[in-house]
Amino acid sequence: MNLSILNLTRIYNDKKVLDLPKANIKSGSIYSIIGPNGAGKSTLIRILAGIDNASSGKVLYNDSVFDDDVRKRITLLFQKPYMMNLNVYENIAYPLKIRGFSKWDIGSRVDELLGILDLHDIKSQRASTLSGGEAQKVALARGLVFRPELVLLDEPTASIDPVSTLLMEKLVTQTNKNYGTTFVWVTHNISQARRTADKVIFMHQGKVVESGGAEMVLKNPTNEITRRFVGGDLIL
Amino acid sequence: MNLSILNLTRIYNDKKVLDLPKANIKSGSIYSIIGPNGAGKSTLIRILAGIDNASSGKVLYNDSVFDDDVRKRITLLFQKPYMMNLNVYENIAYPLKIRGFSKWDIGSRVDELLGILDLHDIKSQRASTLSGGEAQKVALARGLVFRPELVLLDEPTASIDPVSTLLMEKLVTQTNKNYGTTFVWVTHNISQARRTADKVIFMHQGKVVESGGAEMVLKNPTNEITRRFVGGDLIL
Amino acid sequence: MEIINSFVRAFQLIFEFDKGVYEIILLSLYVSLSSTVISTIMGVPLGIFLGLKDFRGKKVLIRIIYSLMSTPPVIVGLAVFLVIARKGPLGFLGLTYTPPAMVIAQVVLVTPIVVGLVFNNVVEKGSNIRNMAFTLGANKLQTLVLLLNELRSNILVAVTTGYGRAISEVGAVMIVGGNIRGHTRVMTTSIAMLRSMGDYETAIALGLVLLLISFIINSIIYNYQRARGV
Amino acid sequence: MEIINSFVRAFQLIFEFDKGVYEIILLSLYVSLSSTVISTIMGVPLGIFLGLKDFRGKKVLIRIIYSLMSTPPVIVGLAVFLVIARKGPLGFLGLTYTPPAMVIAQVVLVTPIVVGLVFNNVVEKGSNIRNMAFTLGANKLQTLVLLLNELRSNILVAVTTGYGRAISEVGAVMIVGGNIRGHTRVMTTSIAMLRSMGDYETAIALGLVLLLISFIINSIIYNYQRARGV
Amino acid sequence: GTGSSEESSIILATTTSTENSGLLDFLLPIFQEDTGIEVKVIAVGTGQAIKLGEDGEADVLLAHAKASEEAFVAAGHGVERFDVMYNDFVLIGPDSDPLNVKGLAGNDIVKALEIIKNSGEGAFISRGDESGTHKKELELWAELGLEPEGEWYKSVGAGMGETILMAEELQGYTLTDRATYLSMVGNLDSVIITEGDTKMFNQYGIIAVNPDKNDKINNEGAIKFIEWMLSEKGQELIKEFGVEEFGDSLFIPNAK
Ligand SMILES: Nc1ncnc2c1ncn2[C@@H]1O[C@H](COP(=O)(O)OP(=O)(O)OP(=O)(O)O)[C@@H](O)[C@H]1O
Ligand SMILES: Nc1ncnc2c1ncn2[C@@H]1O[C@H](COP(=O)(O)OP(=O)(O)OP(=O)(O)O)[C@@H](O)[C@H]1O
Ligand SMILES: [Mg+2]
Ligand SMILES: [Mg+2]
Repeated sequence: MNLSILNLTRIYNDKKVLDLPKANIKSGSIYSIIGPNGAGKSTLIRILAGIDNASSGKVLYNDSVFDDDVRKRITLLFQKPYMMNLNVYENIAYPLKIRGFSKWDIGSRVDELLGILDLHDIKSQRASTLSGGEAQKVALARGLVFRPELVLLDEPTASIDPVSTLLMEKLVTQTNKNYGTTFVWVTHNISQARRTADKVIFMHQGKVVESGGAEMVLKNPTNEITRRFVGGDLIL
Repeated sequence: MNLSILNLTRIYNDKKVLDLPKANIKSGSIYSIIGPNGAGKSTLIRILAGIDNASSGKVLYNDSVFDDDVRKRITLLFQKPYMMNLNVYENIAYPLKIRGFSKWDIGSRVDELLGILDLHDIKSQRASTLSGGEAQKVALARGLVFRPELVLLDEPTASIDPVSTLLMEKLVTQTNKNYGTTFVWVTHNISQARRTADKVIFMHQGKVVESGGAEMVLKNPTNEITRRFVGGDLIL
Repeated sequence: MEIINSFVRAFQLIFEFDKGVYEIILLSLYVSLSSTVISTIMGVPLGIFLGLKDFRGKKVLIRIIYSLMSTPPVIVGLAVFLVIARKGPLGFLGLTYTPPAMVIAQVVLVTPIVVGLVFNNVVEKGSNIRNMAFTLGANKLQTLVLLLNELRSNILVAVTTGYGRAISEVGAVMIVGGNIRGHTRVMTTSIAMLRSMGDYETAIALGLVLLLISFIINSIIYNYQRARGV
Repeated sequence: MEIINSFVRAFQLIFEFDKGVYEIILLSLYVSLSSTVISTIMGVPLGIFLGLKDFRGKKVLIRIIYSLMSTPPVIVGLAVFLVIARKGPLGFLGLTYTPPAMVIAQVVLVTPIVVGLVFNNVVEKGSNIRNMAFTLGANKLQTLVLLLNELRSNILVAVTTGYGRAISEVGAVMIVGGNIRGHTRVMTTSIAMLRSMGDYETAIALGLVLLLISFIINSIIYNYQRARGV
Repeated sequence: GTGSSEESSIILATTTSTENSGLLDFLLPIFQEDTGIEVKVIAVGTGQAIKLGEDGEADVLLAHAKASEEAFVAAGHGVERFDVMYNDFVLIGPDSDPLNVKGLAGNDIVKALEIIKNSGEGAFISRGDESGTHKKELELWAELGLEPEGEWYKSVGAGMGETILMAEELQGYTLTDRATYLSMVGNLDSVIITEGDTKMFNQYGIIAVNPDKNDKINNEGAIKFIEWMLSEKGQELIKEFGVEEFGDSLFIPNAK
């Protein structure tokens, strides 16, 4: 799904936390959004997902404004995912259930994801009792299970162990390859951006200070602030 | 503060999520606890902090059992920190306020931490409106401000940008050096463990599968599972 | 002593199978449960709506609802009576001194309580749930169903509080129902009548029966709720 | 029409400066606010305690409290009356038909409501707050203060609901207070009396005055609350 | 006119004394057997009973405030007023009779009230609700030429039963109709202090509500009820009521 962002701003009290004159997201690519805490990354993708309102400006989705049809083809993984008071399996099955999938289809899709993310052991556990990382994995599975065209990810691997992180990255790149899904992925992990992203957007104080091909931005940042971030000693 | 752990277990429903026959934490050191999601890391440090009950076994703090005196010299930073419905400054000042520090002392200590963690800009912002990473920084400042002897950290930099991560690591190692504070730090970031830890404890399925000097565990893991985790291609 | 006698008397009342008493108990349950169900059907969605939507005048509306939680039953009874009275606007329906009239009055009394309490919980937790449903593609109805499910323990408390008000109030049902023996006499109006006749013992006994019923209903609800794993 | 007349009459009542009416309004406020304050002081800590501690028999206790939320005011009035009556155990205090007796009865009525509603909120959010306070070194009292602060909007709703019950109930104050002119006559007992005298207009007018007062009190509380940034 | 569904029932607005004494429980089943008409009783204060009649919410009134009832008929709210029966008022008070009213006043009710007023330590509990009983009490004070006011005079705005209970609790005196007093006597320590004064005559009247008020009024049923109450059988039954339990009639029939 192509996105074009025009003059988008978000103001809290008197503080402009988001200010994007123009930006585009191209269908079928994986974007990494990086930048310091409080840069406005979560704010941006919440607006893109339609759950927060911009103070001004607009976003076009394949040339159409946000509507119910657009909404059903998008998903967002929250920084703190909400788990329904159901078990893990039912949480992941939910988007399919509300779309009227058959029990059999639901079963095969959910089982596939449980396998990929190594969640089979906890599939009957009540989701509210999951450990931090387990919950994030379940949220990813729940977001991908209905094969949305655009997936917005807010630090989905923040509490994930290294082995599972690789599993999740693989799931994302595979999904992108197999279904042409567009990903916009907020991360603080520069190596992760390197491993997964086609394009990188660097944000600072509500603005995009640098963007372009991943290679270019991460290897040869033109901007001073970006350099401090992706510079050698900061590849944590 | 020295800790000795004896026959500690925690059972949920019928699942033993923690099972530690014997373990020790030596005063003045920084420990990293690493291991896969669901290994029982959070469970362990919650029990050490006294906010969760073990199913069996005991923990001694400098040879004394957990009591109110011990409690006041310990703190725990939660994986999802709770922010009081106050502003950032007041959140950080709280532990000093309840200890009866003077306004002046509170001011100087809080200001120092705001400076180190680069939080001055948001010190009057209501803490419930902070971004994910900002909240974790504030929680760290709030935990350290009263100079506890033992600090238990549950993935404190999970949502922190690389620059701030280094600031926080520095704050921890400095605090350890200046005040002899003991740290037990849960992290999924192997490089972080490498940078900060004196000792590493590797957990898996509720058990300690390997522990010892950081160098040793991270460079030459004896155990197969540990090797998979800290092996070259997994230093993310 | 009077209290102990009353306990004895309460058990006698229950086991005596006095047809009159049973009728009164059943009518009480019928009226309060009906009104609670209707208030729930109207009040829960309204409380959810108010908790999630922003619009002009919302603040005033919320305060009015909170104020309505303090309406004396007598006033509600009187207002409803004036509307359904023979010469009132709905007089042609002939509702005065009938159980439906009592249900209507209690609905007016209980709905603000349900709305107010549900509203408060939705403000706190509703937006997380709504946002999740929104991003997973749920439509309005599916979102509502999800909210009902996720907030069910809060909703249950709101409804229990409303039911508590309905089963225990006497002012409204007395006015619109008239405490007619065999027709509109319920437990609270009986209690009030017995009390005013100085028959404290039977009054308290009936009160205890009422509490016992509430306890049983609460236990059933909470067991059901726990069975669903909350 | 009757309703419109009542509105007019309500404003007359307020601006007429009829001393009798003012006394009644003031006594109503005095009794309901006193009992709400006392119920808050007793009920909020109890609700918090129940929400945080686990002990044997807790589940039954909770259900009893929820059931007590449905106690008819008449029964509460009667029970209190039997205790403070001339021949009752506390008869020597001479409390019958005095404002303190009315306060006592309303405390019995309102406390379970406050406890029940606070309990439910603490179960949900209390342990996070308690754990934070615990790990930051707060003692018991400091933890309580913090919980009160953090949960204040929930507590406020609980207290408002309790106050709504107190100011609007008539059964309990009628029995223990006796509606004695110039001594224990409050708004609800006046309303009931006016109603039984067929003076619907003044009854409704007084009811409107009561609602107006509730609205003002709610507005003050919620403005204060918003001023503190909730 | 009457709707066919309403034909079998009428609404009777009456004072609490007729219901609480058990009289209506005794009479109405027999009436229903005789005529097939069910009587739904709304037992309220006299003021509200009359108001219900004025508003056409009831079909027939049975009350004991003759002046108000006559005014009701004169204003066209009712068709005609008939005397049905009477009982009498009594002054009750604590068993110990601390003011020795009984000894000093005999059966002179006015003197009894004067003693209570002048004692300075007694208490008089007034219903204060403009009921028939309250109006009777005010008539008696008027005869003494004084306005009852002060600490000793407690106007409680309540029904008869509640007022009696308050008098009992406060060890005070109050005026009540005999039927209500007798129906509660098992739960009371208070005793009759003054009775038998001709001024304490308590006449009950019955009135059909004017059927022109609205088309729901069941005038036919109301008339049948009135006729039955005034009939020889009705009057005989009224006389019979209470004899078994209290040894004497609670109400004396006196239809003309
Ligand atoms: N309700 C609010 N009121 C005031 N400021 C707010 C509010 N919500 C967010 N902010 C501020 O807006 C800025 C952007 O927040 P946002 O959550 O988008 O940051 P982020 O880039 O996602 O940071 P992080 O990496 O820490 O998650 C932050 O400085 C935050 O404090
Ligand atoms: N209330 C509960 N009921 C059942 N299982 C539970 C409960 N709480 C925790 N668990 C399980 O206990 C295990 C250990 O959880 P814990 O939170 O300690 O893991 P962790 O090592 O901190 O994981 P992470 O790295 O994801 O934070 C997990 O598998 C979790 O699902
Ligand atoms: Mg963010
Ligand atoms: Mg954890």
